[in-house]
Amino acid sequence: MNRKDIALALSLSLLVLALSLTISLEGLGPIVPRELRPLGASFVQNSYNPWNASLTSLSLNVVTAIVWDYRGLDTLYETLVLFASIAATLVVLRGYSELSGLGIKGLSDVSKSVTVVIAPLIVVYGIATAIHGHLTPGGGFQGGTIAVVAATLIIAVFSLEYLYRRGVSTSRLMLLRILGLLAIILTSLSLASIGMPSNVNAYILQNMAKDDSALSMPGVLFDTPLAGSIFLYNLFEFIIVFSGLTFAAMMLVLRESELESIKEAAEVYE
Amino acid sequence: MQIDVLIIPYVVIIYSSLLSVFMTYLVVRERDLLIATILTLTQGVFYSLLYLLLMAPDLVLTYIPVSVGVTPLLLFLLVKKTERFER
Amino acid sequence: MFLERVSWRASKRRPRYMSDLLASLAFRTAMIAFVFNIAIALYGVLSRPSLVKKFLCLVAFTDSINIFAVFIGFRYTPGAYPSPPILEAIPTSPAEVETLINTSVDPLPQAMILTAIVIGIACSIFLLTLILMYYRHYGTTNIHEAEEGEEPHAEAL
Amino acid sequence: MVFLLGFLPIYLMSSAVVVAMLSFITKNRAIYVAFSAASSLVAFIVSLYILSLTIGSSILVYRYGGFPAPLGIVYTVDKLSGFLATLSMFMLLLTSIYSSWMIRSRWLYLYYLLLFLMATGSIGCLYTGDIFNFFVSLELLAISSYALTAFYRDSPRAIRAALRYAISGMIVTSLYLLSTFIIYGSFGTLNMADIALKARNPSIPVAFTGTAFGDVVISSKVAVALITWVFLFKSAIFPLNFAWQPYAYSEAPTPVAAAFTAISDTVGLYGLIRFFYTLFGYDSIIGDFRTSILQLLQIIAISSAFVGALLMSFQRDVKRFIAFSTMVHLSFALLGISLGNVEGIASALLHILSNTLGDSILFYLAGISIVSCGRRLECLGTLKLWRISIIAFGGGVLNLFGVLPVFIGFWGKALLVLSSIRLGTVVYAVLTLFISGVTAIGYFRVLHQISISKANADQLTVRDVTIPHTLALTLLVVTIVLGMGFSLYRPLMDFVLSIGFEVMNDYSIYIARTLTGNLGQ
Repeated sequence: MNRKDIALALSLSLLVLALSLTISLEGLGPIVPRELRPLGASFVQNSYNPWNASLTSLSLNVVTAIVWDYRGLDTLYETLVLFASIAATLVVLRGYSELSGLGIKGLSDVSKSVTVVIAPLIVVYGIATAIHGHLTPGGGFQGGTIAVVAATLIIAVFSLEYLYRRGVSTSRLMLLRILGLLAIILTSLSLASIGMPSNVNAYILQNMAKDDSALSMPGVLFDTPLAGSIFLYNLFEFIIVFSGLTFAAMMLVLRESELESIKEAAEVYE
Repeated sequence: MQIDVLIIPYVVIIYSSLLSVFMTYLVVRERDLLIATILTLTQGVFYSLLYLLLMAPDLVLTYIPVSVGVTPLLLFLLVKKTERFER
Repeated sequence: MFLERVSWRASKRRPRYMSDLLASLAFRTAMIAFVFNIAIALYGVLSRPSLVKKFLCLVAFTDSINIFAVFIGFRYTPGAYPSPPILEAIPTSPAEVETLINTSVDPLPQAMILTAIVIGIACSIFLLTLILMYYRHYGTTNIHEAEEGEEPHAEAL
Repeated sequence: MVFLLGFLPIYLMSSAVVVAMLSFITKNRAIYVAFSAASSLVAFIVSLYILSLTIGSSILVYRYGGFPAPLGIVYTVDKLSGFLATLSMFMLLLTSIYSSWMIRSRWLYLYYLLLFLMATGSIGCLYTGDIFNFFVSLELLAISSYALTAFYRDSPRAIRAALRYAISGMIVTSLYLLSTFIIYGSFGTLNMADIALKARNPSIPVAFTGTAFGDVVISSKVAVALITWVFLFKSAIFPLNFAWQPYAYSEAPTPVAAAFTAISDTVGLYGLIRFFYTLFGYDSIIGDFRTSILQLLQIIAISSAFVGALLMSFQRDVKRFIAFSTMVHLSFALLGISLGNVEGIASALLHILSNTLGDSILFYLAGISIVSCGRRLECLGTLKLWRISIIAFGGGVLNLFGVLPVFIGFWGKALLVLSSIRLGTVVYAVLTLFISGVTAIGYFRVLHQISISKANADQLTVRDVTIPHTLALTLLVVTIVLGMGFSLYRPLMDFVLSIGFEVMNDYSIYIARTLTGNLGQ
């Protein structure tokens, strides 16, 4: 117990005290809230509400509606944070080279054959979770992370070598990632750019028609609610998350001899 | 006898939240980083259970792949590439 | 004492269920437990010398904050367990939306936590690569050892 | 043309994506440079236009997705955020031009990509009217700053600086997230204007969010305390800046270090102003608590400025020297904010402005000596080879020192002294002048160092220095023009004071415009 530890303990107990007081004095609402907060209730009410068309997003899953419609800008930024972290990973590990023929075989044949069966199933389940995000629990990010599990499984069981031979290289994943992000940005701008030349009012990230703008994304496809742009966003987000996280996994799996190559790419410090 | 069924989730919530405090304590104390990673993974399972009981299926779907799949795997790789014991 | 007060107040208004009392207990225990969780994890980040350990504690820290927030959005519905904020029937009717408002939990904290989890994994990935690079430079992930071996005003050139 | 308001962040992020796309098509540096410079020029013009709009019609609101305020996310821009965003975009423009000269890396596209993402985060923080959106933007800003700090990853110290910055930054942003959740728990809303309204009158019903949900007083206190801590970290004030600031400033690439002040540190001060004046103002329910926190902040600011001034005097590294100089100026800005009158806020803005301009001059010229010799102070002797360098460097130092009324730096200090005298706390005025005197040791030590150290022209790696010289001279001219303008042309001073007045008094217009939308325009 040196002086630093005591100071730390004191400040942390202050934090605990403050937060506990906040909770027990009902600062975060009554301790057993029986009602929803009015804002939460507004979201639940408006999320699927064709009877009040100017505020709805035609999504049965309220969380997805909030994520991609009511608070779509947050999610756009969140996607960019993921993009920035991939770029940051590339900054730290730039200059690596993907070497094949390092002779790492992966696990036994039994686990390989099991993986061959399982991996496509996981990917399909991920895609289904993503594109049904507005109907059932799920969404682009959920689907993407589920699918990444398949990719990491393949890396673990078959080794990185297998992915390279299948043509999955980091630069291709990066390209896929950038294209997905571009598609999301274009989708968010689509209604606004359609409206602008004809001088019709439309908003960035707009999904359904509003009181002061008549443009709308397609709401229903063959009797199934499509929730307009939410479907598209989920699809693109799936691509982004899958490619981005697989990229990150591949970067961290890089073998020692591959990592050595980043030393050769050293630059002058200025 | 509706009531008896309804108390079960609350009991599990109390149990898992108290256990998660203990887990965090263990993670802080554990010197073997590999075991600490496994403890974090276990904690992730409890958290997913809590998300499920707190009626957040979207978060369960996100949290299980992230905390039980991707993060521990990357951490195992990192520990394998660096060092295993905290000194 | 708090417990008695709340359950007494609840019993005056509505028919009393056993789960009512237990829900109140669960809420208090869990929320205070997560406050402690936040503090312990923060202590771990600030005091442990190993970077991997710091990372693990950081993950525990952000996760505890997230769970804490789900509790903020949770509610107690007498006589039934709350439902997730998802409409189940297609095509749906105004009556079903009304039922959902009466039974579902708050969707907004969940949406915010979803965003926070994604941001958390993004930061984790970057932090892991940084730790890897740190190890490649210093040969250790222990910050005390790494800083001992370095002269204070070394020229970076 | 409120549309531009919502379009600017989307534009910046598409620029980042296009830079990444370009990397697959070409490896030609000139194309990246030309694209980034042109793109950031457009962003600067747009932000300037938005600033001019705010002068005309006070507060602009853009509703993303067309949802009304508490339900969806809105961007709310008043003169304060318009001004700071223009400054941020100006620095983005300068940085992307200067980087073309400074950064010789083969991975220039990664650099520009992260720079644009950082600017996107900064714009998001400054324009947004929603506290959770603020968190997301802050996180984008933060992660791209960490990455840019680690850009020279071959230097162990850069990696260490980035790790320090990243770990402490992640703790801090998580605490911000925690306080966001606390605010949502008690107020039941995330919109800044809505919170501002309910912080004054918790029982007032608002469309979609109703009245406040829990006990507002205690949770506001906890949330404000946490948030103050977060913003003090972000704006690099004394006890917290040692977590990252000197390390990040000295290890990041020089143009990025120059950009940190305007793009990243400013956000912390902006957040403080927003939370302590618009959201939880003097007439809010936690008025007493706020007053005591502001008094605490005054003491912190003075001690931080003093420590910075002392540390500045014995640095041997140019970049660290400038880092501590920034710390002194941002502490003065914090003092201005915490004094709590119109002049104080105006002086904070002028400190941010003059520090951005002066820092950039110093960093841009120090870049020449860093390239040709190194980061030691003696290396600044290289600047003696060009007369322009010496003039501009001296001008930059004098601007930061801030005693000549020719430079903008003077007016920040003058307003700060005026503000503390008007408040009746003459002791702060005296302390400000005293600390300025202490900084003189540091500044004149550097000038002295330049005059005694030798310039060896033979060591010079030949590089065309037109770009740093042009930029430094332009900045010097800007500081002088602004400084003279403040002396001679009254409306400029009135404009800055009007920002202070708006922040202090016009929160009701902010609330009304945000919650009713921008229907009048």
